[in-house]
Amino acid sequence: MTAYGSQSAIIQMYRVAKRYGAKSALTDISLDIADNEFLFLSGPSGAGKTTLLKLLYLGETASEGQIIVDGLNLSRISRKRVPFLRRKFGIIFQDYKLIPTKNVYDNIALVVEAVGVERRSIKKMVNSLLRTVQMEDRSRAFPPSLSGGEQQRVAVARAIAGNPKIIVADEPTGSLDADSARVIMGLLKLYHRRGATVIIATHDTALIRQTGGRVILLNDGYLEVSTVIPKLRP
Amino acid sequence: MTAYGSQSAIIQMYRVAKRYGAKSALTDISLDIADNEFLFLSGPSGAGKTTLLKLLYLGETASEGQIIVDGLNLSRISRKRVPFLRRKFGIIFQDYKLIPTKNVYDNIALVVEAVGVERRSIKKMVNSLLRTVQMEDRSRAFPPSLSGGEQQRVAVARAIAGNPKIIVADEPTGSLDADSARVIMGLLKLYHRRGATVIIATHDTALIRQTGGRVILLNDGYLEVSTVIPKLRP
Amino acid sequence: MIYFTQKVLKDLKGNLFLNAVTVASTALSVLIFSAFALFFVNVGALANRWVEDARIMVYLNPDAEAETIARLGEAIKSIPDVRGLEFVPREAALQRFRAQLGSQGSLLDGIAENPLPDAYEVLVKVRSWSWDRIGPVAGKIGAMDGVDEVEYGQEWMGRFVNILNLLRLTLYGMGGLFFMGTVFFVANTIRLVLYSRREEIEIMRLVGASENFIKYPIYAQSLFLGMIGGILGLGILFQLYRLLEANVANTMSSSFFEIRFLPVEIAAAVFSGSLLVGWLGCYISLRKFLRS
Amino acid sequence: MIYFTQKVLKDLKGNLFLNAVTVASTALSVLIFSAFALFFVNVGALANRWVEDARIMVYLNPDAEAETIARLGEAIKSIPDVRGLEFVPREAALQRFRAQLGSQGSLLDGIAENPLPDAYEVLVKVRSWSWDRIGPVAGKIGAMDGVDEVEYGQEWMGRFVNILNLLRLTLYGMGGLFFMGTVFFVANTIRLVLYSRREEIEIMRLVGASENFIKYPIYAQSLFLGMIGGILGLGILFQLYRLLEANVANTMSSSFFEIRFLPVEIAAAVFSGSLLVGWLGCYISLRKFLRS
Ligand SMILES: Nc1ncnc2c1ncn2[C@@H]1O[C@H](COP(=O)(O)OP(=O)(O)OP(=O)(O)O)[C@@H](O)[C@H]1O
Ligand SMILES: Nc1ncnc2c1ncn2[C@@H]1O[C@H](COP(=O)(O)OP(=O)(O)OP(=O)(O)O)[C@@H](O)[C@H]1O
Ligand SMILES: [Mg+2]
Ligand SMILES: [Mg+2]
Repeated sequence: MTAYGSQSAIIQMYRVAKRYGAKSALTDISLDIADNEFLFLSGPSGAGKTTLLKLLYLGETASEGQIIVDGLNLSRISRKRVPFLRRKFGIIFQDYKLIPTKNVYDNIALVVEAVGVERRSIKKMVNSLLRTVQMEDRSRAFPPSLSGGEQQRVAVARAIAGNPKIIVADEPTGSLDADSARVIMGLLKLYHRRGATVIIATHDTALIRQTGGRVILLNDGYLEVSTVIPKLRP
Repeated sequence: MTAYGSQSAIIQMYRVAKRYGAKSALTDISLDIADNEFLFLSGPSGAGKTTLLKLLYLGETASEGQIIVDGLNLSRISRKRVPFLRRKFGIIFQDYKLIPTKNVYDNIALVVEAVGVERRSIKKMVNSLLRTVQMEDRSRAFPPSLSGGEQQRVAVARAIAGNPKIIVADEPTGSLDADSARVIMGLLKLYHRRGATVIIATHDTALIRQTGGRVILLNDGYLEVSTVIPKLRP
Repeated sequence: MIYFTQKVLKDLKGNLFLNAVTVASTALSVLIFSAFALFFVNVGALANRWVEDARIMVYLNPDAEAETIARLGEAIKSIPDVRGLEFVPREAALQRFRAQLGSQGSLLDGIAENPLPDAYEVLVKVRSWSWDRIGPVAGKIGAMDGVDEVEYGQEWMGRFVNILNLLRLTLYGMGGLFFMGTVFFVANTIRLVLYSRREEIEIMRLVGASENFIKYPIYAQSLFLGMIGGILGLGILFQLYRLLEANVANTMSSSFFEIRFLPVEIAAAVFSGSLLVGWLGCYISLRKFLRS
Repeated sequence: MIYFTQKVLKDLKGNLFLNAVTVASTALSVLIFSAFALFFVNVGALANRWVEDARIMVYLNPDAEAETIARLGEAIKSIPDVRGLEFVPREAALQRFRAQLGSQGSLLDGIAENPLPDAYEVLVKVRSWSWDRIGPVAGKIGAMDGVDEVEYGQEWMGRFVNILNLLRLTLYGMGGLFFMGTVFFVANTIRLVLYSRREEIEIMRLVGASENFIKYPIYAQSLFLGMIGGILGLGILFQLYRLLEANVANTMSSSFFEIRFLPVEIAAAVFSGSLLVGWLGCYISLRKFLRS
């Protein structure tokens, strides 16, 4: 258990392990994440960052240990309730996971609709989201015709569309130039101020220094360090 | 025409433009790339970096202008000769483009086989390539089960497998931590020393400073700057 | 509702090639299956028309009295499977026989006395698939008072009916095969459509869409495809039928053999079948998909 | 070669679901098509056995001399379509007639003098689809010296043959449909397999693989799938046939109607067809694919 105390923790992991066949992706991870925390997950390629995030929204199930997310015990949750769990999250996937056969607008509208927003307000909402990530002029384009950075920005817009309690961002600025990256980080900060818990997986130490926050360092599946890095004065 | 003189140029672009429908991705690009040059292509998200690279290996055809690659005029090349052109290139795609239904080993062996390497030496060659990118222990894994950085490393191994004349790398370290990135850049440097022309599209200015070289800066489809940046002393 | 239809149409447009294949598969399956049904209906009708002509000749004892004969008539009429009978006096029988002999009718000119007995001609409620029933009826009549002999073309009719039944057996078997084939093909094509959408479905699930939110549009799409396929298949069959009919009318001299289109109930059943198949294909595939 | 086979098998394993669907589709198509062929072959054989029994009765002039009769016999024999003839003296004819009348044979007891003429019974080379040929032959014979009358059951045989021909027409039509259906389904399934591999194909092209390097394994795979499908389909049909045969042997009293399996040539044709369809499906789809 960390110093954060479990009463205010929105996510609690206790002795969690994840194995893929013989391959151990995560080993003995115990970690509390406080409500409204701004957390970085760092570590070299293949350390287990993406795997850890997947466990939280049941993209994968843990091989061992307990995970509790916003009061839901993930090892006990029924199949029917999984969508309910996932709607607590806004996820920016490392490979974006945009639907290639639907245009940018529909990719986002789908999430907005799925979380149950009234049909009348969908259009306004989607357009405002696209404006936020500076993609409103590409709203009719299909994902395969977007540049890497453009896809990533659409993925960000989709993640925040449902106004989620927890934002999970896997390498959210990997394909972005410094300016666009700053816009995205500003956006995540904004949602953080509005009350969301934000978890960012990245190997980009410059990015971490730019905003500061607690950093969890993974290495080869082990939790190596949990430390707070201050914001770098520019 | 640039200062490099066309007699030693392996790639010449003259007044090239690329439009997707109404959208202009590249406008009036004239550029010579010398044989055995180490060149960076930089610019913000959506500037046209990937598009410019695609034009070189006929991933797209230019809407306007002339492109000559190693003596081949791309607007005149017959369909039959396109594979011949492409085998001059080793390409690291921004989205990796690994075959999801084939394992890591086969993904690379396929290229090695396609360029006509003798069947007996394939196995040794592929394994040595995987060792180079530190992926030999994952050779039986399928791409969807690899981490982002691992996929990128496989993509790098595949790109250099055919021992290409020109290496085109689109954001080759975007998903990699600093250490892995250094390994990959070292690899590209190595092939450069061995005689290959290397073109790297990236928005990561730190990466450029780390090795130094000529930088072409694109912005909104225009070629804005062509300048040489020296290697940063660490 | 309008909104929903729009969504379905949008989905269809998004994957035009696969959807076209699904519709074409369904249409072709429906076409083949209903062509088969059409063939079957017509052959069946033809066979029944022939078999309905079957009758039992009941030759009476030459020394039976009028009263016995009348009583016998009543008794025959009361047998459940009998649908009619007619008394044929011996003179009429000779007349008929002469007519049947045709050009060789002159043979009978030399006959001194009419050797034929009086008879009853009995019509039996029998269809091609229940030909076996005629035997017991004939047996019952044969055992009655005043009956000399019973005849109903056992041999040639029996043989004909046997062949018809074998034909029917084969046709049933093939019909079963076709039906299975249809279901299999259509279900699989829909499965392939889903297979091509699995990325999309997976993503929808990851972003928290409920199972129903994912399923309903897919069901709607499948049913829609099934519907279009069914309409197309039946439509094409109808056109083919009209073509064939026109041809037959030209080449066949006798109007005795007229062909008919599928009765409404069967056409409706085939159509519902195509919807059902669309639904079923979707159901099976979705179960497989959503489980994983 | 071994290396190549290994590669094909690996490809197959990589996409097990789609390949299983392709094999199943092909097998089912082959099954349906060959079941149809089997049915057709047997009905055709049956029809021919019936029609082959057809004969022309040539009644001779009562006052024709022995020499005329003999000459007539030679003349008839020399007609191309005649495959045999037999002289039936009037006494034999009466005998036959009595036998045909059966229980009513007693009718003929009262006859003073045999009114039947001498006759020739002529067998004609005719099959169910060439029934029309019998008319001209009969006409030719009718016009010969010493012939009184010619008879060949024009009416009922004609009607029977007409129906058979309609049946055949329908069956041809349906056969055509099935064949189209088979090609369509199999080609499309292969197309869907390619469709599911389009990403792989696209990547291979981008890394500089030549068209042939991409194509050959796909052709090999398609042919292999077609082969397995063909073998499976014919195998299942054979099992079904054996089942049916056993059943028929049990229930049908007369051995007159025996069913046969597909002749080797047709089975071979069906099998080659399944290979061809695999190849064709591949060819069409690849053309579409590689062009883009
Ligand atoms: N489905 C899977 N099957 C097998 N192994 C897997 C699977 N998913 C991940 N792994 C392995 O688990 C390890 C951790 O992967 P993970 O994706 O969590 O790394 P990461 O920290 O996100 O790396 P990166 O920075 O490169 O994205 C890697 O070695 C990866 O190959
Ligand atoms: N197939 C296409 N159809 C339509 N527009 C396209 C297509 N491909 C690229 N574009 C557009 O062209 C512009 C340039 O794209 P490109 O991929 O070259 O950008 P980039 O410099 O590689 O950006 P990034 O750093 O984000 O990868 C973008 O606005 C993109 O949306
Ligand atoms: Mg990762
Ligand atoms: Mg790019």
